[in-house]
Amino acid sequence: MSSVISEIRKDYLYNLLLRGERADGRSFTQYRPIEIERNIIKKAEGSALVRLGKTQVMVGIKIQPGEPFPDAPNRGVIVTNAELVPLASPIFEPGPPNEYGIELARVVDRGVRESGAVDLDALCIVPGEKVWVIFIDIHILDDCGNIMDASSLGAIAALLGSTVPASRFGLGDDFQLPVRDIPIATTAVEFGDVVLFDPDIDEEAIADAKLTVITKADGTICGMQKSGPGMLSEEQVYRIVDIACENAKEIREKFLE
Amino acid sequence: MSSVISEIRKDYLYNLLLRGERADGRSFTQYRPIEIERNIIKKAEGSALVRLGKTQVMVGIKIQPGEPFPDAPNRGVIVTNAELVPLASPIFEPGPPNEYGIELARVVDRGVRESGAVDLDALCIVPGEKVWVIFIDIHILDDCGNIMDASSLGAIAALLGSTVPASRFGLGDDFQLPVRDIPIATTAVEFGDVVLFDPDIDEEAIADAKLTVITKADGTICGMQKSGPGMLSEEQVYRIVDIACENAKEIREKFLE
Amino acid sequence: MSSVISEIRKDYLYNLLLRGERADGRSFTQYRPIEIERNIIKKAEGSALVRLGKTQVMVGIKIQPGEPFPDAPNRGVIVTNAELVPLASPIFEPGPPNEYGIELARVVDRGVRESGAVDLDALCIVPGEKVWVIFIDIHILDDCGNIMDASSLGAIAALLGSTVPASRFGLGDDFQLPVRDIPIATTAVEFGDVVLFDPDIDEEAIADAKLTVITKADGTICGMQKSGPGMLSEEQVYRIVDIACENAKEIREKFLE
Amino acid sequence: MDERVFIKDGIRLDGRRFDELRPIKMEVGVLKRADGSCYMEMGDNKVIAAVYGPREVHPRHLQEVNRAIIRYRYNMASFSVEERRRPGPDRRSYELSKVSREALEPVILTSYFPKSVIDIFVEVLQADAGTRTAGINAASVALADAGIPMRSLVSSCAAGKVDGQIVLDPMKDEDNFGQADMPIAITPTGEITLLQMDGMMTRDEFRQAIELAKKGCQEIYRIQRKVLIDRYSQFEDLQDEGSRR
Amino acid sequence: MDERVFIKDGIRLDGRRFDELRPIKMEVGVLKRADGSCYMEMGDNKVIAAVYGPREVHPRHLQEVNRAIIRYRYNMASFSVEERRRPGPDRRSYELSKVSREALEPVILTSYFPKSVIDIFVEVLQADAGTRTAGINAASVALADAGIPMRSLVSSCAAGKVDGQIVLDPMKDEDNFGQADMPIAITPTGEITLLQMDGMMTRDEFRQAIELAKKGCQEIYRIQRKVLIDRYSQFEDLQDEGSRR
Amino acid sequence: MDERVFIKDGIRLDGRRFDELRPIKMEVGVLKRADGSCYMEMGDNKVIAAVYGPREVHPRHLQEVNRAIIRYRYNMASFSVEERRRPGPDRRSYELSKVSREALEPVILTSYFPKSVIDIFVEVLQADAGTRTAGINAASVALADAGIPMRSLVSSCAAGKVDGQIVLDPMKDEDNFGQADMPIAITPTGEITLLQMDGMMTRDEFRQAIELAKKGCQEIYRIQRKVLIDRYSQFEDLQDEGSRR
Repeated sequence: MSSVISEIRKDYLYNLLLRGERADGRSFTQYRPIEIERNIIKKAEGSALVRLGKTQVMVGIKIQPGEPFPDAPNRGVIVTNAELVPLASPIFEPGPPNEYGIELARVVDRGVRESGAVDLDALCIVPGEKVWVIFIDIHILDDCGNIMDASSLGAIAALLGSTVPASRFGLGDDFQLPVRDIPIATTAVEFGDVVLFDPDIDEEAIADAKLTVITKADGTICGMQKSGPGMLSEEQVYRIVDIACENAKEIREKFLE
Repeated sequence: MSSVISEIRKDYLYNLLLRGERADGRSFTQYRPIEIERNIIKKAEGSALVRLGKTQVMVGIKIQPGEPFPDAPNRGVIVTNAELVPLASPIFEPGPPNEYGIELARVVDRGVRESGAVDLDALCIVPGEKVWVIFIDIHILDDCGNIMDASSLGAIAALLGSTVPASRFGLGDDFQLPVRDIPIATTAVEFGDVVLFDPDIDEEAIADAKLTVITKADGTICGMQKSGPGMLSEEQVYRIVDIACENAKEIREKFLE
Repeated sequence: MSSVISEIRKDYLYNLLLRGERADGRSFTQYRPIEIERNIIKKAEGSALVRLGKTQVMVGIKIQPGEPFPDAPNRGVIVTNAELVPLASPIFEPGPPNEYGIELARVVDRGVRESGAVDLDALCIVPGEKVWVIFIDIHILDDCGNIMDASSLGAIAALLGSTVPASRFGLGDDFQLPVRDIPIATTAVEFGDVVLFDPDIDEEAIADAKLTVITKADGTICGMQKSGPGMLSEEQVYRIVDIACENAKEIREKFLE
Repeated sequence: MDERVFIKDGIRLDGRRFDELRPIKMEVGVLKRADGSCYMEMGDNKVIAAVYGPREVHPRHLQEVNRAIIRYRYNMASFSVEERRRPGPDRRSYELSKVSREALEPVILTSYFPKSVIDIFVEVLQADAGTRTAGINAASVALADAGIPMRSLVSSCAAGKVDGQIVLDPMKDEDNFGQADMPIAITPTGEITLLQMDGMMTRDEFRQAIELAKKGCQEIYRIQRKVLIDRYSQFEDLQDEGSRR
Repeated sequence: MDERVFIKDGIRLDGRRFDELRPIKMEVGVLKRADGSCYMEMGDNKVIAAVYGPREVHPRHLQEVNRAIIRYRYNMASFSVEERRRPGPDRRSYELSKVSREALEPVILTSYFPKSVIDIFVEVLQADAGTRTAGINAASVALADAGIPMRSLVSSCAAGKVDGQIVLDPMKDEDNFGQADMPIAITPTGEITLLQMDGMMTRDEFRQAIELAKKGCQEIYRIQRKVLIDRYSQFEDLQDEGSRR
Repeated sequence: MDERVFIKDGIRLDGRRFDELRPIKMEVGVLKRADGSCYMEMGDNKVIAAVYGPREVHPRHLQEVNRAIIRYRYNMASFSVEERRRPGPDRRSYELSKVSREALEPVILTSYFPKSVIDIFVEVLQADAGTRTAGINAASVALADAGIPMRSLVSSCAAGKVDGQIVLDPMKDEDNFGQADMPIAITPTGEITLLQMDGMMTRDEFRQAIELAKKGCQEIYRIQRKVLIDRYSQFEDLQDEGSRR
């Protein structure tokens, strides 16, 4: 988008917001339509294609035996990686993950990890030596805004349908990956006094600060991340957290239970 | 070469070709003079310096114990690498191999591998654990055209003279590397209706499409690679393949048997 | 520093030198004030902050079990690394060590290694399998000239106060790292007929050739490195070596014994 | 090396005859951000291609004064294969990117866009032998979808040799345990823009393989054409609708 | 998971109450080459921050026409932690560099310096939970020391949850074995520029944590202000001395 | 550490006396693409040097307005040593590239070619102690072959200490098991442009080593000169022939 168009677009969006409207007619707290297709990648132990409006994210889960961390010798390991492949956006570049991809992967990872979503204690093969390693690979396909929530949703959706391929490694029967909680990330951006949930790509472009809140099924907060070169007032933060919990509950019930 | 000179040179070569001639007087299917010096690097288990006209390529073979691939636990391993070192051409740059170096190494590797040139079954030390690993390292010294054929020739010439250094690793007596076939790569470029074998650097510069054909001693084709941003007609491909087999036979008999 | 200022500064320094003076009033062989603070990093097995005039270098020592080199199966291992972090100078850039950082680390390393300063024979845990690995990490904090001598001094000062953390790894009682010699590096630059010791950043900028001489406690030379795009006469070299031995003796006695 | 039988009574493991392609599914315009895009399934291969450009080249010294440069990035998702692969390009993907680019470059009218770049990105979401050819097919359609002027489409598939027989479009097991694999790409007029072979073939077998692969490419070409026409006419319809308002 | 008790009779392992910061030491202008610098100790954390700029941007295409770009590099020395870490950035330090930059960017008047860059480098010499917040505090002062025009300082510290209680400024053991960690950064007027959380907190606990962390930040702000005033008046004195001559 | 005897009755393992160089072979102009080139054998060392330039600098910001920059890349082939080395530069080759460049830079008239670069590439095909000195010798001749204006040639060799004795041009075993190694490079007028030492030497031994290495360099200088004169006169002859036609 040239900068002239982008300035005009920005003014237009701002004016809409002043009138309490969003370009696509959503309310300020409303999400775009969500679609989740699960287990479409046969080669993966689990997978989910998430469509959040026009945004598309594919998450694949691979599960393989590996070494535990020294400080948790009897627990499975989670490794989360995000590829902002250049197919997904004119501004993504080939090469190893940059700070945006790294932040995305780490926030998704924290949501899964801190919520205790995966029962890692059930993933020990030989104590201190061999455990199941779960690779969560996030592949952004089309970045039309809010890839954070789409990725996070894809990760838990893919985990929920994952099978531990024990028989392939001669380690007994395959079994379903034990998932105990469903963390949901919800993200909002601020404009002056307004906070908008599930920003699309244009809304992201004009916002300065973003806040992602991850909540567990019981409403507990298990992760937060402010990003972007702006600031948030305490009130904005509290408001976002409150609505985030509601949104998360709705998404969880509608799509994952 | 400045682009002006290069345009003039290009026109000159084209006009020659229209008259059925090449700048150095060769026939269209004829190779430049070939010289092979073998085992000149004492530190290597095998080596060959190939001169193809002014093109110079050094290939060194190192053989060391290492791990087999999981899907071939009782077979030796071949690792092929090509260094287009900046010494060899004004357009080669320092750094890890780029796509040209990688393609070169992989095509040479396929020729050796698919022809079954090396008896990998004879290179097992401890089944599933330790096998002989053969490193084929291609070092381009002077790129005056057709480094593909020169490299391929250097690889098999070096392998033919290689010794497995078993005694150095306390693994019995040294023995000659068992080589069972002699794959030969021959490369042609196209100009309109004409195909030219063993292109020199100027001919390469003006050609759009190149085809490398690798043949075994019995005339079977064991590898092919079209490269360059051009196209070839089916007839051109068949013609190149037919002549390639002849050329390969001649080179094999003259230099390697 | 803009190049105009730098030219003026250069002329000024030259004129001073012609009159036998240095900008800060030192004699040609004199060092800037030296301060050494030891063991200020509790997380490290040894550490030293060296101030050489305004130059500041932190050296940290970490000691961990690891594998010996195959050709010295019963000896400890030294690994030296230098980070020219961009905090320390406007011309240092983020990224892996460049040739300046590598040279610095390797010269410091050679001084420690060739002088036999650390009794590596006393650092074997399981012969051929496990030995103590000593990491000497040099962190340049403020480059106001002659980081070579400051780093070398920091390395030996930190080693002298290091403890081998055997108990942390269940390998018996902690013990002091056995240090048997105190190598000292002294560096001079040349200007025409003059040689200046311990050059500050401005003097370094105008000098073409630099010579670092490392001497042991008994006056033996255990390392030398000429650097910079200039040359030295035989006489200059001999003069530098002679004074270097004196300077090293003085520094050793004053700060490390 | 392997005792398995891959063709029995003229029928292959997955029920195909020697000259049959695996089922194909193509969808064009599947991505919003990209200038052109195409999703393709060839048997169990799932690939997606996006085209961006013509656009400015960075860094500048890569610019060509009289034409657009083409970049092609073939990339496999970590989860696309049985054993998870490390993200990022390996030597194989560098080679495939190069030959795939060279398979499409001859049909792109690069001289229309001096100093610019046309970027082609292919992501392999699931792999089962034939990803490079699927990628080229999808990329060719994505280029058309992006409105890049081309002499023609390019269609691509492989022929292989299994149990001593030349077969069309080998799947994973046939590729792993077969005697040869030969991917090609051709234009509708039969010009060859990709040709690779590894394994062992006599000259006669090679000619058979070329003929068979050509046949496969022609079939793919019909599908590529159809999805583009369908999409194009859909726009036509929309336009008609628009004009009716 | 852990049987250890971290708070006994309202007193934490290191003798602090729940709302106490660890001892703080700050020194400004500690480096000669940098345009601004600050050394900070927060408990056992030892960090040093340097600021260079505004200066020219290389490579050029990173330039912004109407403002300075900010770069922030958080880096841990190899010897700063119990187990030696490999030199160079890891994924954690990339993330911390990003959020730290975004914690300071809102207060820097970047529009004063179009096409230039302001570089902030933070070196962690010793780490004991809280290095990112210490780094932001030191960087904020180093920016002021470098004369970079700012709306205000930024002050940063964490609140955590240990033994079910919200505590200020957790040290290493509390962070490792606690139930949550929440670093924030705020301006003197209470605008939040950094906010991260991992672990588990109810909404009420979260509000408590914010309040507690704000209190900590205010205390740190007083210290930041003091060291800058001390340094400033020192210059004033020098200037007075100078003018007396 | 080692019981082996390296010098017996004044004769070294390979039959040399303490002040003898290993056999030397030099050939100039061995590469067609390079602007200048030289192949050199010093005992079992086999190196080849190429010079390209003066030519344009990429990227531009490396340009110097008033002189050519010099780049020097010392590289060992994977097969040049007993145990295969991984391709690409390691820390040792970065250091050797730097000191080798600095050994040649003082004699090159860089001010003749502002904004340009002179590239020197040295490939070690076989290594046996002394590759850096062989590389400098070959590079010096390759620079002359490329017509780069120089104040003089540079000649390089090492002295070492073996069995307590200072010897010229140590070979691999003497280097591995000896007590010191000291490579130098000098101009014909005796200016030292490279000087490194590791091991242990008294000040007296150091002076002996310098004297011995200088003698070696002078011998090498005569050979360098001879191969250049031979090549030059060969061109003269060709020119004569040409003019006779």
